[in-house]
Amino acid sequence: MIGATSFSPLLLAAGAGADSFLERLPLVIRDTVAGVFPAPLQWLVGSTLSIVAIVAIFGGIFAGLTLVERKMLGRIQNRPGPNRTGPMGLLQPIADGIKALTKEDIVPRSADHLLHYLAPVALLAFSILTFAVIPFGRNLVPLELDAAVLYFFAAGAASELAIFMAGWASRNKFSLLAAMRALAQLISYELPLLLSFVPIIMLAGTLSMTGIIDAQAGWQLGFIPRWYIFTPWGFAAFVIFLIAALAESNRSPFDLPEAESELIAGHLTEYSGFKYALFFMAEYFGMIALSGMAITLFLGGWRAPLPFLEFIPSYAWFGAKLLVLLLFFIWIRGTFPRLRIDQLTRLAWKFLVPLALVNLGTAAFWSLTSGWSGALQLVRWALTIAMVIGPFVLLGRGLSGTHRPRTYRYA
Amino acid sequence: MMETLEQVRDRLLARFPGGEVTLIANPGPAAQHSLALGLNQAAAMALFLRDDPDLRLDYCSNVTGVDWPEKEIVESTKVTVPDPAGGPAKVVEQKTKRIQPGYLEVVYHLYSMALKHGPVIVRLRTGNRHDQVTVPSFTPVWRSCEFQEREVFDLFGVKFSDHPDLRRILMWDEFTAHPMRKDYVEPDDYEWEPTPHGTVLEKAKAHYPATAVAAPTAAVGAAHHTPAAAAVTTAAPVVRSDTGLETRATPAPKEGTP
Amino acid sequence: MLGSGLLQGLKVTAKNLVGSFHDPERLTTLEYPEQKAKLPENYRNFPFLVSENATDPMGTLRCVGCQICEKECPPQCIYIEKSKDKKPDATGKMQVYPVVFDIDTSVCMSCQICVEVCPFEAIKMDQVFEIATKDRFTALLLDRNQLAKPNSYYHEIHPTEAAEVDARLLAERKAAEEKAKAAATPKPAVAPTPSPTATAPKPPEAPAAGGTPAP
Amino acid sequence: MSGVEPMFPSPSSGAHVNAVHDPFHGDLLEVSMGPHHPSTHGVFRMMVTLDGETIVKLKPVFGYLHRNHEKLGENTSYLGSMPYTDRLDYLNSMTNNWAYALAVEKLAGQPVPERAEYLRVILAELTRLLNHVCLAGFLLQDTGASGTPLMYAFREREKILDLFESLSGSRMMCNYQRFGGCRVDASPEWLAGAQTITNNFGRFLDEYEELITGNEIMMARTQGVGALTPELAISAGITGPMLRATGVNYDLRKVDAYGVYSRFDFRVPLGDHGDTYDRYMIRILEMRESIKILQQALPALPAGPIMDPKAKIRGFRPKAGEAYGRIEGPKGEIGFYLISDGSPNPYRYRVRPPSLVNLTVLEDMCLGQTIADAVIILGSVDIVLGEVDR
Repeated sequence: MIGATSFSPLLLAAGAGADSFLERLPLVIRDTVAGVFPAPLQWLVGSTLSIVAIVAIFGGIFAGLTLVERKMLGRIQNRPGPNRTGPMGLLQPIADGIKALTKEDIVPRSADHLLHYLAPVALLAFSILTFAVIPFGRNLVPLELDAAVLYFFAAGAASELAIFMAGWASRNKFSLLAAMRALAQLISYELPLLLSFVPIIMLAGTLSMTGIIDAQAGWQLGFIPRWYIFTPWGFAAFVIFLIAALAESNRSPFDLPEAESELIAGHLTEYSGFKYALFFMAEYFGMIALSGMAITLFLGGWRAPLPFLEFIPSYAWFGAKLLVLLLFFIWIRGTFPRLRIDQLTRLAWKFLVPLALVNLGTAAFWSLTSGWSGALQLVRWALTIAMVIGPFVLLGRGLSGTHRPRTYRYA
Repeated sequence: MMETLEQVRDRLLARFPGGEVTLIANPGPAAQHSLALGLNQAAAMALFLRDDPDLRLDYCSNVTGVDWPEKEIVESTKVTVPDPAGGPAKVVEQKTKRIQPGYLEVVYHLYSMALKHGPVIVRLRTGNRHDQVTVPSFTPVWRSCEFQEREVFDLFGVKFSDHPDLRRILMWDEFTAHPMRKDYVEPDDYEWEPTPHGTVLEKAKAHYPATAVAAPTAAVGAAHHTPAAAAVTTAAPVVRSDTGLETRATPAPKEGTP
Repeated sequence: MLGSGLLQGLKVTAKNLVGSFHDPERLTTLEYPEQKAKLPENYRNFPFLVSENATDPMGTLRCVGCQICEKECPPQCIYIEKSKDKKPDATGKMQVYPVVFDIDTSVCMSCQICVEVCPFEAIKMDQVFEIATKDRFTALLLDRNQLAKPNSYYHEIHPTEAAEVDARLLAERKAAEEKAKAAATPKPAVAPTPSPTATAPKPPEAPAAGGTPAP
Repeated sequence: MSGVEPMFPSPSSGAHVNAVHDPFHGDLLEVSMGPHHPSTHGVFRMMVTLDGETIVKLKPVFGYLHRNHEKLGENTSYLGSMPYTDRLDYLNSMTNNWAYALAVEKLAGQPVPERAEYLRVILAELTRLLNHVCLAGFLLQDTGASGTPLMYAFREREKILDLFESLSGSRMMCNYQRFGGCRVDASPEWLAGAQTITNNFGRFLDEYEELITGNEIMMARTQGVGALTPELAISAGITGPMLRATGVNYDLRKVDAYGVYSRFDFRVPLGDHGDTYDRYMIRILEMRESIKILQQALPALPAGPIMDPKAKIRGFRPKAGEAYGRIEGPKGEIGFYLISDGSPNPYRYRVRPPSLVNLTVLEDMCLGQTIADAVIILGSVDIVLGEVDR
């Protein structure tokens, strides 16, 4: 029932290669398998297949990502990383999984057992929910919603609740502090995250993911894609989004809830074994989902970066962009120290939120001047760039305050 | 350059008429002589040493205790008994053949960061080692004494009046003895290990009478203590004790040995 | 501008990430069990007893059971019982020998003080470090059979030092022989037997000469 | 009894903290950080009372690594204590050895040959590099930099440890200095290796600083955090880089000019704020000065013996007397106070631990800061528990 026909608008909008066999392969497989079953069950089988595919593929990506992260961090830190399990350490995730499964599951006697049990499950569930609306490829949207963007952030925000559950239920002071931090972080960063892509919704005129990707179709000057990141305001919004996404997914340098040098392991302190692994998995799923969102909103979704590369299937492009973003996250993790909680919230409220608001105006200006051409086009670019950089410098000065490199005297 | 210790003593005596200040000579090559302050005005004297513009001993580097028990005093009077004349040290050695009561001593090494001189060594002595062990604390004068005086209290049992936070610092709060005293006897706790040393073996026998570890200990001990049994070590009796400790007289081959 | 320091940091880590693939300075680890670092000659681990030859280690131990190392050992990990009788050593001289010589390597802290105080060059530091065992009791208590290693092994692990020691011992022996000869010529009846105790003479440079000579 | 008004009273000492009991604030939270906390640098424990995340009381708890080092020193010979000093501050065994050797040499009036003095300076400055580079790494680790600066620091540290190993036979427990000289002489190859490391170290520091010193997060985390006034620092006996970060010019290498330090041209960097950033930067700058000293000392190493010919290894019995010897260790003034009664063992053997004394002001620095700051303030104090607890 949910066949290729339901995506026909998409197919029409697609360019060359849209009908290629590789592009349609996932759908063909699904329809073939579903076709075996009687017609009334086909929708159920089709959906189940989608769910299984998502969980399997992203579970695999998670497993690979843990290895890639450890390898890349290792390389950044001048060491080879895990390389003992299997060739080049490729079996390390399996070993980790077995270890997590076989470890003793310790629950503090005074913990709230139900919540303590539910927290990792809920966290994982919420983060898997967000995958439902991300367009992984030209025809690969698990759930086509008109307000997909809203759904995504609603589901994503719920994950912080699970962290609070974990912190509260553990009945550990460090966990509790982590839970409070998680809440503060959620409230602070939800706002810049949402504000950063409001301009896109404004310009695209839709809350639908496919609609936003469609709005980024086409080429400037014949080869530069019309992705939002290639506009001054879009770039600024992308940076804000990335920073907020790092904070939302509790990644370094915003990994305050589990700041290991202060709070031991934060909300994870009292978790062990597979529950711990579930938290780990949920964190990575959240990171992958937010990266997917960033790709959809700013990087043209599954679209190819150059016209002649369109023969490569769309989901491959999505995967490539996802990989680049994830590697960037790891790179950041390998470089930056962690912020303090008050600095974290200050960064959100005094820097990112105003910047996002200004950016809204910049995007509006961009939208209003879309008719300008020739020399006016240059003026348009210059003005928008100034509208991005000016507030950044001014707000940045306020944010850094008295912090600057010092000179020292000698006796 | 800093004034000599004699001058410091004289100025202290002039400034504090009722006070006691004794110059204690150090016979060793280091020649770091010291001042013993009477306890009644010691804190005020310390304040004077800190604030006097010529001395300005604003930095108390080292605080430590020394235990001088009754018996040892005869041998060690060379170091500690004051030379009244302040003359060369040789004279002192011959005169100090008398038995003194034991006492505890707190030694402070003072320096001046402002004038970059030092050390001036100040000693406080308790009346005895049991009940008169209170000396004034110098923590109000130099904050650096805070932890070090706590340590002296902990390890030597010197009590410091006016110390803001006089608790044990290194040993646990329930500990009662003072381990750095010369007459401290270590507690008789013992964990079995296969060392051949006689003292440890004696302890082992006391702690594991007859059964348990006595068997392997005896095996090791017998092998080592009777020459006739020396050959036994090269044989390989496996001794299994009741505690489950299994010992082999021939240890496992060392891996990696060429 | 805000963020320039962050970008600089990213640049450095990127440089290291790329460099770790081609620059040996940026990937300094060794794959331990397969690759082994070359131990420096001075490396020390636990002591061993030098015997003159490998075929009869117990008969040719240099140790005369003088117990100096036992006294000087800071953690008291050496236990020695010396013999009541005398046995000819490698040079044929009658010497007291250790009946029991144990080192508890679970207590030993590899400080080398026993080597420095030994007047007979009888105890030296080994370089074997892969000595993990499953038995923390007796397997770590080494007796003299396990401790004895031939002089050739000593030459293998500390070549420079061993050569010096051999030269010194040879010179000492020669001097002793000549002295004995000189003493024997006028008065053959009284042969001086050097006491094998702590008062035995030792060349003054011996304690300091743990390693290579001054350039 | 004395009635002396303390100039710098110990904050919240003994008394319990006045809790704010209104519905908004709620109760205070007492957290035991340590002894198994990941960033208390060993088995150190801080009893922290928090109002939200703000510290209102912090009491350090010591002794988890206490082994009564001083009693051991009284029960073993003078030489036997030397390997134990390695284990005080196990990062800096060379300087510990030197401080102890210096104190014993003072006690016995033992001269040291010139080559040994130069070797001591070289090894002490290498140790300073090693310690400071570790500190820079650990401090960044405490701020949450996921190991990268620490690994770079360790990469360089390993090179210096290799040098120590090839000279003394052990990487960390060097047991190298002796009363009246050093144990092993340095070969020309060793000196060449030391020269190479010295030459390359500046480049490493440049890269390290590029990575982290200008980093905005690092500056935000450390500047203005845990500030210490020079007056309090002096009164509390703070020494080493932590003291100089407050602007007090007191470096024993200049003040006492022990060894042959007076022959080298180097400067003492001073901070103006006394905060964590200054403490970090002073150490970076001190490393650059150490490189300068090494560049002067390595080529100038004179030939000659490394042990005084009259020095005794066995049967060392100094005359009765006492001596306090101190040097500028990487963490501050490390001193040894010895009383001899003429026997082979010291009558009293005392270590003046810089780490412990520097911790005196931990609470002063942490009050009003957050729990995240406490960790990096502790990191910037640079403690090693082997020395704090002894």
